[in-house]
Amino acid sequence: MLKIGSLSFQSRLLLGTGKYPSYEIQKAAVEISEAEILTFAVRRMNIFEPSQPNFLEQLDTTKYTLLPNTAGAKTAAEAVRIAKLAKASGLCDMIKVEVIGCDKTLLPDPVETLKATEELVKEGFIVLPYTSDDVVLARKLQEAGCHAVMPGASPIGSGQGIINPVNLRFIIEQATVPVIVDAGIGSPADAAFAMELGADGVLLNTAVSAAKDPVKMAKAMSLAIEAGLLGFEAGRMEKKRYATASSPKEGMSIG
Amino acid sequence: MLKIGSLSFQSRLLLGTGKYPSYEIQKAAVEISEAEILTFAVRRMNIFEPSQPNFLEQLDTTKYTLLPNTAGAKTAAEAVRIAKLAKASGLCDMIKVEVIGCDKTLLPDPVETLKATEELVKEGFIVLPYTSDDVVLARKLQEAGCHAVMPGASPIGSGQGIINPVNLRFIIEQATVPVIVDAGIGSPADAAFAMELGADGVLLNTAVSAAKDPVKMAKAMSLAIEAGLLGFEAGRMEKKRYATASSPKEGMSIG
Amino acid sequence: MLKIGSLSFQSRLLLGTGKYPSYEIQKAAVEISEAEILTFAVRRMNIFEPSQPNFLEQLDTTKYTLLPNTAGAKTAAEAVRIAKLAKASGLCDMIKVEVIGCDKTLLPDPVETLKATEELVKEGFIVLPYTSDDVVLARKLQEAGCHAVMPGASPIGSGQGIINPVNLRFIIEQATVPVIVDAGIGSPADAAFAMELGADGVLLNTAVSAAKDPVKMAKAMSLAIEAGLLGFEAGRMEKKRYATASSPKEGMSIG
Amino acid sequence: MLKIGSLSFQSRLLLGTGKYPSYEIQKAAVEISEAEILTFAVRRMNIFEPSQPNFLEQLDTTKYTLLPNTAGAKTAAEAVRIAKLAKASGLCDMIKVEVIGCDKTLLPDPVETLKATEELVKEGFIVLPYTSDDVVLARKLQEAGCHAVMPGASPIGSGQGIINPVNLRFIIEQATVPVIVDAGIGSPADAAFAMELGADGVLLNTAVSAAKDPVKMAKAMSLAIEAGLLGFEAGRMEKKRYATASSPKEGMSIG
Amino acid sequence: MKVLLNGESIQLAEEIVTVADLLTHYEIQEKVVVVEINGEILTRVEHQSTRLADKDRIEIVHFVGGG
Amino acid sequence: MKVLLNGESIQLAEEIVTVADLLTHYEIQEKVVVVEINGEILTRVEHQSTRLADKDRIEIVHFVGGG
Amino acid sequence: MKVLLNGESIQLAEEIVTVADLLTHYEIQEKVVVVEINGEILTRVEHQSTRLADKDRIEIVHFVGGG
Amino acid sequence: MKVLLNGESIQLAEEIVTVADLLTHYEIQEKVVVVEINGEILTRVEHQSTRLADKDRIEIVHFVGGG
Repeated sequence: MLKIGSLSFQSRLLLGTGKYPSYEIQKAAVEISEAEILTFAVRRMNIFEPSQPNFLEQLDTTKYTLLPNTAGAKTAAEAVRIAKLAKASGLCDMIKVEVIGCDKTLLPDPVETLKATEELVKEGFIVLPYTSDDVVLARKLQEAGCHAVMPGASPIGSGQGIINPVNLRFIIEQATVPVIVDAGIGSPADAAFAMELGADGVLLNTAVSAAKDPVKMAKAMSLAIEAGLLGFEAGRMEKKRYATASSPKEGMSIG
Repeated sequence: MLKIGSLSFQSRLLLGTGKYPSYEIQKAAVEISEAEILTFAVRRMNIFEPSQPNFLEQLDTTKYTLLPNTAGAKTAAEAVRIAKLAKASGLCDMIKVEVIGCDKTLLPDPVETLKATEELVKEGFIVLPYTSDDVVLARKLQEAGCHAVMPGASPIGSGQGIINPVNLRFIIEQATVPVIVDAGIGSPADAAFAMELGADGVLLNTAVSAAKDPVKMAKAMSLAIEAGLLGFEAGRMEKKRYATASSPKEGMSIG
Repeated sequence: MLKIGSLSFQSRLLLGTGKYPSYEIQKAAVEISEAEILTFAVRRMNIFEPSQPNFLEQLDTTKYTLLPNTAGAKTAAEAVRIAKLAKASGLCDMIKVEVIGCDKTLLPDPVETLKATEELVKEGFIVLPYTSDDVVLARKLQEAGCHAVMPGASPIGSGQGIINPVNLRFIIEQATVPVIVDAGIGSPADAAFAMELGADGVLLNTAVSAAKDPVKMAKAMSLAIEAGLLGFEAGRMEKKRYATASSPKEGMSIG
Repeated sequence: MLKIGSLSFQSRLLLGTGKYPSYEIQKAAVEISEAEILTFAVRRMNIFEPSQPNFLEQLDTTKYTLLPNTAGAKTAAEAVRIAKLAKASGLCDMIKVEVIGCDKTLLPDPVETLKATEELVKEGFIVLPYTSDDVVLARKLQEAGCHAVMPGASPIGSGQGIINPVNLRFIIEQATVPVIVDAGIGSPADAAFAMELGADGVLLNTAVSAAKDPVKMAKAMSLAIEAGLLGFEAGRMEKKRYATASSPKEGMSIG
Repeated sequence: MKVLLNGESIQLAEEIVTVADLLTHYEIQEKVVVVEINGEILTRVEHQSTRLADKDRIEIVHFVGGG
Repeated sequence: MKVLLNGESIQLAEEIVTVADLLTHYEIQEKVVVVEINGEILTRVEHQSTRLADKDRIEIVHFVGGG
Repeated sequence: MKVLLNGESIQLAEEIVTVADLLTHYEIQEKVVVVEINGEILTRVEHQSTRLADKDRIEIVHFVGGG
Repeated sequence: MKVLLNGESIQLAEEIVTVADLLTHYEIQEKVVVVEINGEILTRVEHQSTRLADKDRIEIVHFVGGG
């Protein structure tokens, strides 16, 4: 069970809703993934043109927990405003704090992320900040009262997987709230590895939406995350520098 | 479906039977793993002492395909003899050719492995040679008529995972028979990664038997292998050097 | 030429002075390394015991630039005080800002590091903050006016080398001041790699002082850093997924 | 001192002579690299066209040891013939056995390479076989009497560096003849790493000839190889999972 | 009256008095939207009661796919 | 008679005539074993018919856990 | 007088009047040290002129090996 | 006479009698080359003494840049 604030979830997979080939594919992917938390962005509505379909409308919002993000914000103030706009919808009081500090790498601004987290916690939000894998920053976010820390595995949408397992392990070792690996996951093995490191969950989007077959990849991800979680709980064998036989030495020299 | 020679299997996991804490645990692990192929070693029987229980006796051998190995052999001749002893049991005509060329690393002898493979194919065995990740050797084993090639991920029982994905990918790209990654797998992420590279199956033993909870790890491995297979079939996203947003740029500068 | 603030240096190697087996070995290592910048810590003097020798006294301080660190500080205020104590010696106006936020990992506190940097820049110091490889934080340190940024390769004294070359490259790409890779370098190859990524210098201590032969390792490091710098300037070949012959194809089928 | 057969060399760098932008650049690169052993290919001469310049003619062949390769051979027989053609020039009795088993990966054929090595040793050549990093094959080549083994770091001309340090270390640990890492080296850090693993030398070509500035890269490589050798001899620090301070703990809490 | 609606200067028809009217006019009264007027964010219940005034800066936002 | 059984020199009781007798004697007639005599590997069916002779080199092997 | 010197409460001899006297007493007048009194950091030149007072908190620090 | 020279069928001028003559004809007598005739590899000293015959298969090879 993944517990975030007062809420509990069966699934360890948090799924992004951006950039799918079609709503049909997206719906099928969301369902098969068994994700219970879906991320969204908040944007100005294009009211002057004939209304386009919107994925949210096609979703039974009673079945899913919405996790709006503050993407687009470059300062704590902008993030707080977007969070409040999202909450005013009456659909959610969770927020993914995402304050980007660099357009090329889409890496987060540690100072503004911390500021936004502090303020949103005060405002009573359930706060999940997207952060770099800076170990001390992760602890400061905890101290600020966030409900989960979400360190990146590698740059958003890069699919490079977990570049720095050492920092992730450190963050997990000292975590007092759930650690959700966010951004950079590219394949099921990446997701399984994140869970094997002891992560409580994985948030991904492009790895599914940009796969040739997003539905199949959604299934693969949900299996991989379960596999990684079980593997972590099962306690993996130690790595050894040299080999050790799995067949017995006794009675080997036959005849 | 994994097809080896004339046989077909649902499961992509081949499980070793060595070094489990107890037969009860081993039985539970084998069952939950859903493995259909189990490896065994052939050894001189200790007939002078009161008979110990033997795992094989406790197994419904009609439900599993036995894959005896030639562990203990250091030459092709020894491997061939062990293979014939195994076959004479009337329980199997599959053989895992394992001719070790170095006691410290337990890495295979390429020349003797090839020789043994050639001879056993002539003798009508279904031959699965354990080999290094030497790309050209893998092709020669195919040309010798083996029914699957089984390159190692890293030294037997080391749990170091896949050290050289480049060679494995090359072997898989030019394979005309199933490629089963054998030896060195340490965690579910390793197993998923092997399948993502396009392997047809994974053979492992210590990763399960030496886990703190072998039964749970067996389940994790079977999920991971399915996840990796689906991930491979789904076609993973491309890795990118820089980031790409998953939230849209339009309507971002609100107000 | 490495330019930091108003100063210029031939050598790209900044050498720590901690934990050498003996002063003789340390002196020889410092000399052969050709380092021009040496780091020191500021500590309460043990005046109540017969005075022990002190490495600094045995050094021709006119030949070296001293780079005291603020090790021991856990807040910006403590770091600033240590910096002022160091400067009052009249021997230096450079300071390595080191504000540790975690005793187990010795990773820096991003917020306090930034605060200390801002204040020390105002006070007229030449400021070189030791930082994590958080890309946006590195830019904020620049904006605060620091004279070089010093991201860690891996935890202090761990010798794990460069864990995250991606972030280091990002930091270097957007740097407006010299980037000196600090902490975690374990071997000459690590140091060369740092320079190949485009770093302007490398700061290391344990890799030399904890080597079996510190003097020889000091020489190795100075050669490796020069090699890496030349390699970066020379422009390395592109990595290719497949092979490309270095011998010509023409006239190959002889006779 | 690198000893191969009866010969001794100061330099640990063996340099290939293929694919340089110009002979002037190549000459400068060869000189600055301080390489003493140069590889060449043997090819049918284009006698029907006005003679083109040939790099060898411009070389003081008394100053260098020529190491012709058998590139182009796909069988032991072809390799032996090319070796004999090379030797008949009266310029060399060293030969790099190179029997390619796969055009796409240019990886060597283990069986034919071993056969060619056995025969050429009998014929009195000084034999340096290019081989995969198959550990047992390397030992068989030694047993066949080769004078150095040359395992590849990664595919020829790929510049991917050392993919499998584990196998290289195993080969080096059990080597009775010099181990020269051949093929795949892309940067000075790669070359330094090879030497840190305990290799006796490095053979490279494309890393220098395909660099933007081959002359500068040649210098970088020669420095890197010396750095790596010294680093290996100096005995590197142990890697540690956690951090260890390089500044003392005593007297830290000042005032 | 004239308002600044999602960044565009718009002349509103007389019959549009409340925020609810505005949403109905654009046929988005059924949709999940959030309205902000002059920096003040409204809850859904306030749509009916909130009257528009000349020169109001109105933002209408919604949820879109994002990661 | 005297045979070399799994590496040990053994004096067999008179009543042990066939391989089957031998397996019965050691109470392994029910187990999955393979018997090799003087380098010749026997199938199960041959156990009954194969008579032992003095100085026979006999190997009895079975399957054990392995990877 | 009584001072707190590097964390230890010390009774100073009468003849120790200035910081310079103190350094001489501990035979560190030649060494590279920095003195802080009651949170005020002194430059070298101030050692001579700075008189000590009862209850002063005195810190004497120096450079040691560090990374 | 007619020979197969580096894969091409060539009619040699009468005055070309020895291998040395052949190399001179192609102006490569000074170069580092190795000659093979009908599978027999010649040493440099044999160039002078070796006479060519009709239908000879002649290979002339040299060293080129390679890795």
